[in-house]
Order: sequence, then C-alpha cells, then structure tokens
Amino acid sequence: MSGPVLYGLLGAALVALGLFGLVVQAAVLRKILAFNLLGGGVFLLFGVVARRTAPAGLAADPVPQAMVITGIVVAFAATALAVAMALRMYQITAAVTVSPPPDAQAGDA
Amino acid sequence: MTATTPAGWLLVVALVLPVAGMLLAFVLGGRAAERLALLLLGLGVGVGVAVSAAVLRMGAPIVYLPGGWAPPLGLALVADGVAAAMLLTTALVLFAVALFGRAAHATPPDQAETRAALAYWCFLLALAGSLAAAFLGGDLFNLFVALEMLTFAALSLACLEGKPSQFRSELRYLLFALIGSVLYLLGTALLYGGYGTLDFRLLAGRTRADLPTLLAAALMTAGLAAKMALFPLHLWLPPAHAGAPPAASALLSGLVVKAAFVLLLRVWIWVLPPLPAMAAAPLLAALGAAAILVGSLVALRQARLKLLVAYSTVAQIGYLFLMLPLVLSGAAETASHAWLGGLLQAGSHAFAKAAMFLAAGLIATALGHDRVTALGGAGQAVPRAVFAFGLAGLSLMGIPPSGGFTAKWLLLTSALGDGQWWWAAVILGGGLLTGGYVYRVLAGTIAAPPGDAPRPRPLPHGPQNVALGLALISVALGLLPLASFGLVQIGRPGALGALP
Amino acid sequence: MILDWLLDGMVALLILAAALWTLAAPTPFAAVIGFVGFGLLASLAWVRLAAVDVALTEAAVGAGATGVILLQSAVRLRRGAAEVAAATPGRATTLLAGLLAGGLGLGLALAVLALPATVPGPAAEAAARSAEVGLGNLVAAVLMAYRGLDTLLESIVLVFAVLAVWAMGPDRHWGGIPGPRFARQRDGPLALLARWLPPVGIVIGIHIAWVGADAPGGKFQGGTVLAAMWVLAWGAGLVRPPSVADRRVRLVLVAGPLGFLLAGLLGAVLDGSFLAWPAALGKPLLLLVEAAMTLSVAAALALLVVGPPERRA
Amino acid sequence: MSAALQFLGLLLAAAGAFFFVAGSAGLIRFPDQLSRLHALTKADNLGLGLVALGLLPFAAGVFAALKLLVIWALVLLSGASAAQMVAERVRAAEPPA
Repeated sequence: MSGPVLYGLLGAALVALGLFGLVVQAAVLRKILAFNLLGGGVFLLFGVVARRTAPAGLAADPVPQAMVITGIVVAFAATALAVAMALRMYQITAAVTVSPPPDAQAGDA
Repeated sequence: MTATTPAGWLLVVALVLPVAGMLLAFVLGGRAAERLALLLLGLGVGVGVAVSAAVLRMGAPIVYLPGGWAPPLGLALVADGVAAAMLLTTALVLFAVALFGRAAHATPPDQAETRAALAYWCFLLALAGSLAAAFLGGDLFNLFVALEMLTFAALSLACLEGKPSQFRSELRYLLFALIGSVLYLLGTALLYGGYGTLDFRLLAGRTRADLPTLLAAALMTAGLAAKMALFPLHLWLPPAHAGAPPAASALLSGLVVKAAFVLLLRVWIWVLPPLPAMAAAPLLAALGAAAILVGSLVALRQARLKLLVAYSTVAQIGYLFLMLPLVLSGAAETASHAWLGGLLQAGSHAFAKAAMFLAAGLIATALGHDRVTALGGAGQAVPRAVFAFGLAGLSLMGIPPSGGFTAKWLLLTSALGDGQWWWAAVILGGGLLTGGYVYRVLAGTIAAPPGDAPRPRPLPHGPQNVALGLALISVALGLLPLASFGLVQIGRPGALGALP
Repeated sequence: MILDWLLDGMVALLILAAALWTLAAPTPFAAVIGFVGFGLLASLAWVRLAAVDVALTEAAVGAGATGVILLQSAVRLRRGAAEVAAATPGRATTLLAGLLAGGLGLGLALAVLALPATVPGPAAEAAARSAEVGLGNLVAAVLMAYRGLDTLLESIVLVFAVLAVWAMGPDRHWGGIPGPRFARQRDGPLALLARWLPPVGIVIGIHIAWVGADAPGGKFQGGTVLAAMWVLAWGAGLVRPPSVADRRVRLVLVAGPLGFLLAGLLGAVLDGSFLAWPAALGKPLLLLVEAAMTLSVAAALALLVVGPPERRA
Repeated sequence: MSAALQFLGLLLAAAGAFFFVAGSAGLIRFPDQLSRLHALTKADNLGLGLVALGLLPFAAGVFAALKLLVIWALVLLSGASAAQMVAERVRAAEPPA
C-alpha cells in the first residue's frame, strides 16, 4: 500500500508546481513546460486511482490507465500546437511572451 | 437507464457525419472540401431537427451505447433536452456561418487550394463534430476529449487570417483553454477515485459531500469558468474573439463558450450533491453579476466595434451563471422557469451574438475600419447588416419581443418569485447598460459620414442576409409561446417531465 | 516492504527534483532537458504503479516526442530576455500564485488521502469480458472496445492538430515543404546512426505495436518509435518531408481514424452497434485497424515534430 | 539453472551498478565537459553491459535474453553517437588552447 499514497502526494505536488509555473513564468516556452508538469501530476493521480479501483486479482484498474494514454497523446498534440504558434509569433513579431504590451491594454487586437 | 433507446442511432449520425466529413475534406482538399462542408453542415440542421423531434416524441433522453458496452465499463452518448436544443442551435449557426464565408473562402475550379480555404472548411466540420461530442457525451472523460477537440478547431479558425497582431492573443487563449481542460481533467480523476465511474447519469444522486468530490467540482468549475471567461478570468476573451476573423468570432462567442456551459450544468445539476451546490451557487452567480456589470461598462467605453461586441459576450455569459442559484433553490416552479430562462439565454445569445459579429465584420469591411466614433455612412453602405446588428442588440438588451427578452424575463421573475431580488436588479441594470452600447453603435451608423472620410463601400446582400437571418431567429425565439420550449426540460433531474 | 518504500521514495524524490529543475533551470534549453528527465523518471513511477502500458507511452510520447518538439523550440526561441524580464510578475503576484498553488496542492493531497481505499469500479467486468473482444491486454481492450469512442476521437484530435499546425504557416508556403531543412550528413556519428538505427527501430516499432494486443505496447507507443526513426533520418538530411499538398500523406494521416470509423459502421451493420467489433470478421479486422492506426499515429507524430510549411516544394 | 550461474549474474549486475555510480560521480566531479562525457559513456556502455549480462541467467527464455542483448547494443550505438556529437559541439565552441 506504500506506493500509491506516495505517488498521490507527488501528483499533488506536481500539480501545485505546474500551476505556480504557469502563473509566474512569463516566457511562453516555460509556460508550456509548466503545463506539461501540471498534466504529468494529473496523470499520476489517475494512476493512483487505478490502484484503488482495482478488484482483487488485478494489480490495477485498466480503465483509468487507458484514460491516461489518451490524455498523454492529447497533451502532446496540444503542446505541438502551442509550440507551433509560439514559433510563428516569434518569427513575425519577435515576441516570446503572451503578456499584452503595457500601452495596448485595450487597443488594437 | 443504461441501454440504447429507439432513435439512439441518430446520435451516432450527429457525431460521425461531421467528423468523417472533416477527415474526407482534409484528404480531398480544395473545392471538394468546400462542397463537402456545405453539404454536411446543411444535413447537420436536419439531424439537429431529427434529434430534437425524437427527444420530444419520447419525452425522455435518447441514449446510444457505442459497441453495446453499458457504463460504467463503456460510455454512453446521451441527448436530453439541453443537448438536443444546443445541437439544433449549433447546427443552425454553423450552417449560417458556412454560407457567410462562402464568398471569402471559395476555391474556383481553375485555382490551387489555399491555406485559409482548406482550414476554414475542415475546421467548420471539425467544430461541428467537436460540439456534437461535447453536447452528446455522457462520460466526463469523453467530454474532456471533446473539449480538447473543440480547442483545436476553435483556435485554428481564430488564427485563420494569420495576421501578426493576433498570435499573441490567440496563444493566450490557447493557454487558458489548456489550463481549463487540465483542471477539469483533475476533477475527473478525483471523481473516478471516489465512485469508479464518470458517467454523469450514474453519478447523479450517488455523490457524497466529501472533500474529494467537492474539490473535484471546484476544480472542474474553475476550469470551465476559465474556458467561459467568467469574471475575473475574462481578460483573455475580448482580444482573442475580436482579433479573429468575423466568421470565427461569431462561432467562438456564439457556440464555443456554450459547450463549456453545458458541461458546467452537467457538473452542477447532475454530479454535485444538491446541498453544497445550493450553498456555493450564489458565489458563482455573484461573479456572473459582476461580469454583467463590468463587461457592459467596459463595452460602453470601447473605441473599436469588434472589441465592444466581444466585451458584450463577457457580460452576456454572466447571465448564464445567474440561473444556478435559482435552479438549485428548491421551489419547483422557480427552478423550471430559471432553467428555461438560462437555456434560452444560451440559445438566443448564440444567434444574436453570431449575427452581431458577422454584422460588425461587414460594417468594418464597408468602412475600412471599425472605430466606434466614426461609423457614419455604414447605414447606407450595408443597411441590412446594420439592421441585423440592431435586432441582435434588442435581444441582448432584453427588449420584447425577442428571445433575449423571454430569457431575461424568466430569470427576472424567478429571482423575484424566490425572493432573490438582487439578481433581478442586476438583470435590469445590465439591460440598461447593453442599451447604452447598442445605441452608441446604431446612432453612429445612421449618422452621415464625416466629410473628409473615404466613401463607405457597399457590399453584396448575401452575407448581410445571413447576419439578418440569424438576428431574426434570435428575435423569433421570443414570439414562441413558452410551452413550445418543453424540450429543454426533458431529462433535467427533478423536472419529472413537467412543462413550465 | 522497506525496499519498496525506499525505491518509491527515491523515484518520487527524483521526479520532484526534475520538476523543480524544469521550472528553475537557468536557460530554456536546460529546462527542456530537465523535462525529458522528468518524463523518463515518471515512466519509472508508472511501472511502480503497475501501468507498463502507460510507462511506455509516457517514455515515448511524453518524454520523447514532446521533448523533441520542445528542444527544437528552445533552440529557435533564443532572444527575448528583456521582454521576459519585463513580463515577469512582481513579488506580490508571485507570493499570491505560490499561496494559490500551495493551497491547491495541499487540498489535493488531503483529497487523495481521503479517497476511499477500495472502490468498486468497472475493472472486474473489464477483465471478465475481455475474451469477448479477443484482446488479452486489458488496457488495449479498454482502448479498442469498451471506450473505443475515446480512442476514435483521440486519433481524430491528431489529425486536427496536424492541420492546425500546418495552417499556422504563412499563405505563400502553402503546398510547400514543412519544417527546417537539414544539411545532408555524409559521414560522422549522425550519418551512421541515421543509417543503422532505422532498420532496427522499424522492426522494434512494429513489434511494440503488434504485441499490444496481449502484452504492454500498442499503436501509440509503436507509432512513436516509427516516427522517431523517420525524424532521425530527417535530421540527418537523408529524407525530405512531403509537401503539405500531397494527397497521399493526407491519406496516411487519416487512414487510422477513418478505418476505425468504417470498422465501427461495419459493426453497426453486422452486430447492431456502432464501434462493436463484428464477431464474424473478428481478429483480422481488428489487426487491420490497429495497423492503420499505427501508421497514422507515426505520420501525425512525425509531422507535428516537423512543424508548418517553411519553404516551397 | 544452477545457483552458481545466478550468483554470477548477481555479481555482474552489482559490478554494472558500480560503474553507474562511478560514472555519475564522474559526471558531477570532473572539471571539463569532455572528461564528464567520458565518465558518462563508461557508465552507459560498461555498466549497462554488465547489468544486461548479469540479468541473462534470469531471463525467461532465449527470446527475452536476446532482447536484453539488443537493448545493450542499441544503447551502445545511440550513446556512442550522441557522445560523439556532443564532443564535436564542445570542440567547435571552445578550441583547445
């Protein structure tokens, strides 16, 4: 019974770290990295849950595990799109953050 | 409860048609993509009507179990009244927007495929499929996948023009959407850990008010609120929606936020146990009220027409949250009226806001700019677009007869009837402020053009008629007798099929 | 027992350290390296959680494919230190974010501890009925049968993503070749690796996809290995990505999801239910769809790594 | 299989683990990038090779044993290539004084 609880706490810590990074870090690439850490934490919690919903005779419940596989692939696709957009934005405007320029808060969009 | 019902196959059709169409359109490309999209989006209206008719006829949700696997092992597709009504709304708006974009994204027979045209037609179909998945999904994890599909489709449409100025705001939109999804997913992990299923109809009535469940609901609510741009998480929406091309703005504001809204209802009305939901609902409604007031006030002060319309979206989304404390309050009649009012607000706002964004786009094209202070001459150049803007404005303000009026009136009366008069005050105040910004635009467009300005360019009637048609639907919703909306009550917990 | 605790504790600590490094690393490049390490360590955690299928996916897609994309962008996004410094929130916001994130972490930790120790889930039924599907690997049975709709939609998400990424390119390059161009390596270690590894890697990728029916593995993991082999050859300048206008590439991209859909419709006709595997056609149809999915996943992953069109065909 | 063979396997795996520890220590302690690289590749090639050899007596069948050897060969190939490429970049960045 040791593993799941420990990894559950780790998942919680990763979610907190990822969320903190998403808010505090300015560069888009760092935000994307933080998003992936946050996602990793969420997936780990699914893994922990899979150990608890397993019936006698099975090491783990395959349903949440399949969900994590789906989730990892979707997160990869999202990362690829975010990176493509970030690179394009950098190419056109040389910007590496998404914070609005201070003078254009409500201006041209 | 967990078996495929008669007419359940319609749900498969609703999902498979647009999705398979997108895959084929992507392979065939060019002109074929355009034709396929127009054909399938047209058929989609028929499917939407058929699903609604089937739900009405049965008087109960229709269900389909893919592969025949019943939840909790498998997952279900479910069309209750909400899903059917939203599916039909979606189909109508999508088809209208497809017609609107026909001229701009046509591929003539002798020309090569272009980036924008292929992306436009493919992602219209993708959006139709994603929204169908989001409305019909009966499993909270399946709904997560639908939300992600929706993000991809919506974002690609928003970036269609490839303008340098828009990447920053659209990328911020993407980040908010992704954070929203991942918080939602976190909630589903906790729910699965608590109950061993994510089917919202199986969860209904089974959930306990313990820490994992309440935290899950809070996380899912926060994630969905970020996707819906609920105050104070609204700052990403105006630049993202205003920076997109008009057709995309219409879909983002009109439809995409509504998918998150339906999921929010699934969580609050089906999954959350009633007591904590009742206790927490006023908090969400207070944020909604703040959104109405702040969004309307900021819209009033906007210098650019599209940003004005986008801030109006922030405000109008606020109304959707007002329904929660009223629906959960307990009194049967209040709940049923507020439920109808909220859903009618979602539907009529979809038509009205789509019309408004399309009209604003046409006005901007005719004038060559979209500064609110220099709209003179638009009335002569694109009269139908201006008329559409005005009609849609009536619905947003809540002036009778319009869908928006009926929606706000229902919310108002149920608030007063339940003694929660403060929400009524917000509704009235929001209506006044909305009147202010709509009047500001209309007065400007009717004025004569300034002497030194270039002459506005008259535009063809076709796209203007589309905007007008959508605006007329949003008005016509207010002409129907209340009993004709019995559809949306079907399948609501506690409704027992009672008509209002 | 003690040994288990020790091992799990060490893995958890290392993961936490890698995550902290990813957040705090001095350069974006170093941060991405930290993230790849995080992914590899996370797959160890997945093995410890009795989820070998997930471990393979995490290593292949989470650490590998995501890592390659992020590394590329770290190399390309080099400037902008001043902009980042200007946009970095002040101490008050940081403190607030810390409190918010810390509070959420604490709440989550308490919620995890408060979860019921055993919950009756669908797992028993999943195991009991796996013979009906003919898949010995339960995770594969969930992915292909019980929750086939998730997998269908997920494979469609990959097609959305490829078109979305392509559509990020400029108008003038539509119909052109995606991604940066790499000089052809005539000799040196990269040329050697790009010639020697792919033949072996392709066999391994197909093997991983093939055994997925009854053992850990499957189309996403195997497809990633196939994609990696192509990306390696691309990086060494040995192969050129196809034009985005090439209909054959688009066909490969949609073959998996479209095949899955068609098989599902066939199930509706033959077995009365969409996404039911027709008993009459049985295993061969399943294998055909799995093969098409592996191919499509490989193509989608490779093209997502390559990015939008950047030059004329 | 005989206990002696299994004992030998454990011994080899332990020796492999020692190389990993030594390699990691080198990675942290060595002063310049080239010698750190040297420490790392030693751990990869030798350490993993010894561990793979040590696991052979425990492998379930010839096919599993073959897989272990293939893993080692693949790590050898990729590790050596990667190390070469890193070394080239190091030399290009800072030519020897």
